[in-house]
Amino acid sequence: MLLTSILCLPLAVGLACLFARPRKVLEFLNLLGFAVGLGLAVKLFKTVLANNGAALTECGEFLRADALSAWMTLLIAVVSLAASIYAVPYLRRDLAEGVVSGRRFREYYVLTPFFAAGMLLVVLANSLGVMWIAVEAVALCSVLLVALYNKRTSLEAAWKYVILGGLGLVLALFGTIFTYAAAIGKTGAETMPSFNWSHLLAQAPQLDHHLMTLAFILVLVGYGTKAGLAPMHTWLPDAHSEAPSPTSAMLSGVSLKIAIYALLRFYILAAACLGSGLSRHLLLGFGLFSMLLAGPFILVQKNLKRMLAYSSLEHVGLICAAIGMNAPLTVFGAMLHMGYHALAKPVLFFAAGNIHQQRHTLDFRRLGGGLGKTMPVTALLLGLGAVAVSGLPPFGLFVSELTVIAGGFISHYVWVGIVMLAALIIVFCGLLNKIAGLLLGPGDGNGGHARETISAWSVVAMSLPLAMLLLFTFWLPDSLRLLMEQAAAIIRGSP
Amino acid sequence: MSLDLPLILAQTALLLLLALLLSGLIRKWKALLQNRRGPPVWQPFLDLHKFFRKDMVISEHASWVFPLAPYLVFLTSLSAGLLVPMVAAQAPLGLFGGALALVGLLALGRFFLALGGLDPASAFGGMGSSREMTLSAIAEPAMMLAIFTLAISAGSTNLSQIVLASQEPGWKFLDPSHALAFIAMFIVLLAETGRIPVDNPATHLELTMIHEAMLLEYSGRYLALIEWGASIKQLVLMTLLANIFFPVGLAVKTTTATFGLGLLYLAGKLIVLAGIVVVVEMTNAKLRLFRVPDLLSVAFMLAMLALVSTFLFR
Amino acid sequence: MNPDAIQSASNLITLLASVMLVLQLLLAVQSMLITNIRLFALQSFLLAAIAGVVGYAYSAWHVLVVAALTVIAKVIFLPWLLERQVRQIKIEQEIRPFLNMPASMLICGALTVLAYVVARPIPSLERLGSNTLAVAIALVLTGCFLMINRRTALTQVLALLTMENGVMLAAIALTTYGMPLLVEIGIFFDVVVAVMVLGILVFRIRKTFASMDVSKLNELKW
Amino acid sequence: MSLCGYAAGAAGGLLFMRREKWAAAFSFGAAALSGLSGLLAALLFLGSGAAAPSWQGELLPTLIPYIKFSVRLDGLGAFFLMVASLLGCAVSIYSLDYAKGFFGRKNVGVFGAFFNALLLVTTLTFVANTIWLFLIAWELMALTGYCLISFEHEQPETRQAGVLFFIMSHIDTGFIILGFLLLFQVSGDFSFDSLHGLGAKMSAGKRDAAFALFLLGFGIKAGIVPLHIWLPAAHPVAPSNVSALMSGVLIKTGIYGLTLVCFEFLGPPPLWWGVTVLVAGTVSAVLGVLYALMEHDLKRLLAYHSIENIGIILMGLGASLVFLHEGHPVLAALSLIAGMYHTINHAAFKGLLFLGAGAVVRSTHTRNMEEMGGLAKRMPDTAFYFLIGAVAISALPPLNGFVSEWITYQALLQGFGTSESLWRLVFPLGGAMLALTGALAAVCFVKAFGITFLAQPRSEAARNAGEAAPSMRIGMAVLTAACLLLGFFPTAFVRLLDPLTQQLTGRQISGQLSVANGLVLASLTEKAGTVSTPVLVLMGLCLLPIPFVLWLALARKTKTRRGPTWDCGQRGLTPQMEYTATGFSKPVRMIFKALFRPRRDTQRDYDFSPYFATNVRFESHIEEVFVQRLYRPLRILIVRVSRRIRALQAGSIHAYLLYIFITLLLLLIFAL
Repeated sequence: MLLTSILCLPLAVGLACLFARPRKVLEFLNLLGFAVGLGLAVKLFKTVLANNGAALTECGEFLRADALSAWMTLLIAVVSLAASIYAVPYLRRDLAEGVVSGRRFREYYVLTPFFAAGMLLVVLANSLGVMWIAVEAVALCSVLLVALYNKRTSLEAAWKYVILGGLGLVLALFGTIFTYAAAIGKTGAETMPSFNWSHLLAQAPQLDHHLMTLAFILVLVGYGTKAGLAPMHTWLPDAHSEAPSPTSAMLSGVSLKIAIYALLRFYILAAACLGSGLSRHLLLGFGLFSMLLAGPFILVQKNLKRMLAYSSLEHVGLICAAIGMNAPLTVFGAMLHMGYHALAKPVLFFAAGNIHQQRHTLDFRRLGGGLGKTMPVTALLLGLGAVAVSGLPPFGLFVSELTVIAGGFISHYVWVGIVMLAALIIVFCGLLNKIAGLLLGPGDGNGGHARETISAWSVVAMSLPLAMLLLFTFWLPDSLRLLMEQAAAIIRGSP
Repeated sequence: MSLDLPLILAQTALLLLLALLLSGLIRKWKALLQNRRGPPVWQPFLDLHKFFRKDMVISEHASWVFPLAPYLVFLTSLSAGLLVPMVAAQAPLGLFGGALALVGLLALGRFFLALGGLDPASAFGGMGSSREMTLSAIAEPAMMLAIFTLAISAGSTNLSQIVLASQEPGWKFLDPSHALAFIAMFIVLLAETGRIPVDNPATHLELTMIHEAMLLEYSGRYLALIEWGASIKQLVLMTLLANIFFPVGLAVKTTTATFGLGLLYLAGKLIVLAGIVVVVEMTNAKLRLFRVPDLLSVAFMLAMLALVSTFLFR
Repeated sequence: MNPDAIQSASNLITLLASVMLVLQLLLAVQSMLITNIRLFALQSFLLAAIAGVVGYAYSAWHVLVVAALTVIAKVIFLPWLLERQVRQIKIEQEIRPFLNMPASMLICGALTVLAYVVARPIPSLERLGSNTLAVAIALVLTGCFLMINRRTALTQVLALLTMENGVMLAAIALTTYGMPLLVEIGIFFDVVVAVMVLGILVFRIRKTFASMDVSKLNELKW
Repeated sequence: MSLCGYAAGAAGGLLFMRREKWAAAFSFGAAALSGLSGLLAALLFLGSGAAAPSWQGELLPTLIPYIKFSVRLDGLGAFFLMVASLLGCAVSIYSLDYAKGFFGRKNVGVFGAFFNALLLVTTLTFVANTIWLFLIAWELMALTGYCLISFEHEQPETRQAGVLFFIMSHIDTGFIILGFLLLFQVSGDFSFDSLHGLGAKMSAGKRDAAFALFLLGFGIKAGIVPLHIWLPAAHPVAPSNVSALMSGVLIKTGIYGLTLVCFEFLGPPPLWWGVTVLVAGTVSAVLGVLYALMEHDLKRLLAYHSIENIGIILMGLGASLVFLHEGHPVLAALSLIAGMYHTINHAAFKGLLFLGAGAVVRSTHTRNMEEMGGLAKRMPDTAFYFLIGAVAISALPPLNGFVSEWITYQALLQGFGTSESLWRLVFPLGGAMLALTGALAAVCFVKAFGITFLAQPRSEAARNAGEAAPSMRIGMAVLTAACLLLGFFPTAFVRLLDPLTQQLTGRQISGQLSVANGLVLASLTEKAGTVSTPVLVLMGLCLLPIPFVLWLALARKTKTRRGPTWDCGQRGLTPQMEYTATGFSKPVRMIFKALFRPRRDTQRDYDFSPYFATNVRFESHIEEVFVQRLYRPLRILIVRVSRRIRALQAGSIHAYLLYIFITLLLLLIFAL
């Protein structure tokens, strides 16, 4: 019943918001829903740990949760809670300034729960077909969210997002069908085979190799597009920079990882069927390429949010490459990295949101410097977040990145480690340069802007993830660690 | 360790007196070679006496560094002298510092003299100390290297040890490396004592002077101390040159006879060296300031060559 | 069920599939929007027909359901929707594509060949008509090319839909009985919603940019 | 121990962020105390002469199985801990009043917090016993260092310097990570214990690669030429107490790391390691001092001198490595002692000089020496401390700089005999360059002290300058005392180094270094060379009576009066007539013109003939050849390439679709 409730909760919230009139109620419903959702997610991961390793299924195996999905569920819950907290002051202010109409306001609060629900369905669905449907649903909700502001740029971003995403999804569907067909090819024509991942995995070795290869390639390109792997990433900076900040946070914080998750499911199948050679190296190659490509764009970036988007690109690349190396340490590191990144990135997007609402631009040259003076709180949190995502201690991304690279070294991927390090350093240089230029400097330099008016909500929304990040860096509960290790084991095909 | 006081006192006295005599001698000979009668050999004593009795004028811009310099110049060169074997092969205080200490002490004196030159805010002082320091910055390493050359052969940086080592059989006088080192050392000597191709102690022509420019503001007993210190330094360097390159006749065991002999030898060597210096001064013209570094870097290179060669042909 | 029925069925399927491909090629060179939409409708109809044949030949009823869905969704509803759009924004003529007709024909041909190359080595799946798979892949590839080549927002939507047709064709052709009904229905639902969303976007773009030329959407860069 | 002290200080600083007086008092007080405790701990450890590492321990509950935060204190760590704590203590005392200058302008609480944090992580670096803890501390050091440097971030110069520093130190972290991972690859364990003597197990190529990586990494932090560019940029702009800390402690972490990996981990060194380090040291020493000579920014000048001294330290290390290779552990120990001795000396006198410079800058509000002067009268104590520091750094007897360079010379001289390969040439050449360096350093500090403190004030600010606040003077006094003690009692100090040499070279040679029951410092044997700074001082004192006797005898009746400096009969001297710093170093500039390539531009306005100029403006800039030839071109290249790549994302959706399509096609073609 647990999984169902996890799924239905946001759906219910969304529907309720569809009919609820007063705005306060909308906000309250969202907050409540996601808070409870977080509770349920925690409960889920406890139960998953409890029946150690064995997956937890419901509705006749329609829903299935193993360590990997439990971990993802947790991430989704946390990020969407943070986003919904931040959304309160953000949208209020937008409404007050007439940037969004009342209708769009409601639209946001209706769509966001559906968005979350879709992502939850992705991670909890057992059937690959259903998973695809869910991903598509996620895409559709998020498109409307991206287009929320209805400006030229946001429409353009939305269009690119939906068209590129649509292309990717069609390819992914194609791949999914091939997988299914591969199953049929072996299991005799006459019986209707199940489309469930667990069954497919069980009979993976007998699947038709050629079809599986074809399927994996199509899925890689397809879901890779959604996950923002270079060179299919081109929609990513547009969408992330044009969406309202809470949505950007959810997009880059989890929805990318959801796509990676979907990809991983196929990756596991392919590895089980074909032996991990091809799929691993493809993943590794795309990951490294993404990391390397992110660097130059960040070095000469003009727009704060786009820069953040590119840094997400880099982190996605890191995760994929880490999984591609397929050593126990690297995959564990990838899991760790997913978590830490999901905690760190939203903070930055929130800060960017504050800056945008204060100064109505995200262009570095227009912003000038001295934000440390004009909007100290945001500046402080932005700085901390930047420190975190650029992989500096005391924040966890340092640990996870180093874990991945070290894992690469002992599994004889020395060159990969070196390339990763180089890419990380380049990105760091870009981030440092831009962020330092933004925060430091005399405050009066930019036409005496009023000191920021920052509401407690957004402070909470920004400082909470950072606090958790710091906490989980230095004190990682054994239960979480076990969860991640099990997830890693699943990915490495040895559950 | 053996601190025999009489020896120390003797050498101190020797340094104090012989230094003045030596500079007097050189001045006299130069005069003679210029067909002048020149001042008597003991003229420096009289100068000193005069300076001591004069009143002093101290620049109003000068700070507490200004009076420090004369004492330091005097003391450093004097105590440097005590590290050098003059008559006895075992320098009285040789144990407490070798070549490095010697060079260091002289440098200390120069350091403060340069500061003293800067202190009274006159352009000349600054000019003088700038030039002095720059030139010595090249001269000093050259000297060190020259000494190192011997230090390696002797396996010690203590001057007395070098001299003693040279007494033992199997020590070849002036093998090529030593010859090179000697020439380098001699050039350094000219530079450090402000002799002619580098500097002209006799003139106060503002644009050419180096050493004198620093002393411009000093008067009375301060001037006396500085001059005295300078001449002691000159003596020390010449003795060093004489004794470690031609270590003959130094008293190895301590008897009056050997001491007398050593004293004579020392006098002889110094006279010869002084002669050479005078001849060089008479036959060369003073170099332009910015040609001097070339000369000194020649010395530096020679010394380095010497060092390298000891080390290759062994 | 008697083998020759199956045999004829598979022949029929092959025929229909190849006709779909031909329609696709026509789409690639046709420049009137309305005609494009109609071509697409026809193509979808053929798809439905294939589904019907399969369902009939193998007496797999839910495939018939799929066929029905296809007819409703892709032959009637979506074309109607799109045509309404076109009428609203009063643009019948396609904007000049990047590549002219012969070139695009050439490329489509090449893609089809590639599709056959990719599809050949797959054994044991040609129960339903030979080279249906190849056709499916070809549809997807050419559809993708169509997307790249056309400038109009609507045509891109159309191309996306034709790709989707190809996928469904594969779904029916490869998997004896189509996919589980739930999944099928879900996919249809998603596609319809997707097209509606796209429609909304096209409308808004039309309003803000006063044009349907998506190559004008290039403010966001770097 | 001192760790918690620093932590408390940091916390306190943040706690009292609003009340700046308390903040300053509390945080810097805590820092001083913890520095003191660290000093005591280190002294106790070294004094006990124990060679075995003491008190290993876990710092934090382990978070992930393979990540441990264990710490230990061994000879090497203890020595560097001593250096850090000594300086930390003095600087903290200094800061008590120095921080007052920020009241009202800046948040002193944050400043104190970062200050403590820097000390804390530096200490952690020295006691870390796992790769993880070391790297985390290392990176945090860069972070806090950056925050401190860009504390006064209003000036763009400061911001750029901070960014440069951070980028460089991030790059060096990258190199170090790679190096450590190469080790980890062999050992399979992250704890330092497992890395000891690992070099024996590694293949030669891998060892050399690791060494090269470490040399680059730690070299950047230590500021080896040509990796040093961040150093002269960052030191001047940082608050002076921070500059002192940076050049005293922060760049020493590079030395620490290099020593640690070369002696402990990478096992018996091949010849070329030692030679490389030795040559690198030589080059850094000479170029550092030459560039220092060209500076008229007081703090930049000091920064360049840090480079020079790092070079001298590295000469000791390099020689030691060579000796280890040649199999002369005793000589190795000797030159190691030379390096380490110079390390602490440099910490003492460079810290002192930076504090002095800080006091001067604080009271004249400029770093430009051309606008100072005459301060010896206005701030006599500061002048005295600075003078001591200057004498010490110029390696003049009887102070500590002389002692350590003396040992270095001895090591080099004795090295001449040892080896037979042609490489032995590096010893005499190194010796020569060291001599040159010392002499040039003396020139440079005559200039620094003379122009800054002597003669007439060259600006209004300098004329109105006042003496530094008491705690600042106390801080300087502490370091002055350190310089004097280190200079006068070398044999006593060398005894403290026994655990260190025991740990790294397996020999304890302090016994051979002291003769005449500790009065005289000998180089291994009494014959090989001896020096005794205390006796030299005594000698001077004993000879002092001579001039006084003469004075009493002859000059008792003379009078002394103050008069104007001789001005060639003009109407008084004006500061414009004084010798400037630029003028002072002009001869050197001309001698080394080939290296400096000064860029001059003169513009003269004249009425009728260029020879009667009404107004002449002359500018001479010297830009470092490495910046000119290496770094700037690199930067430009990177930016250009990035702009090229950026064109990939030009906004056309069709192009984007094409990317995906082509990827798909390629994969289909190649994977099938």
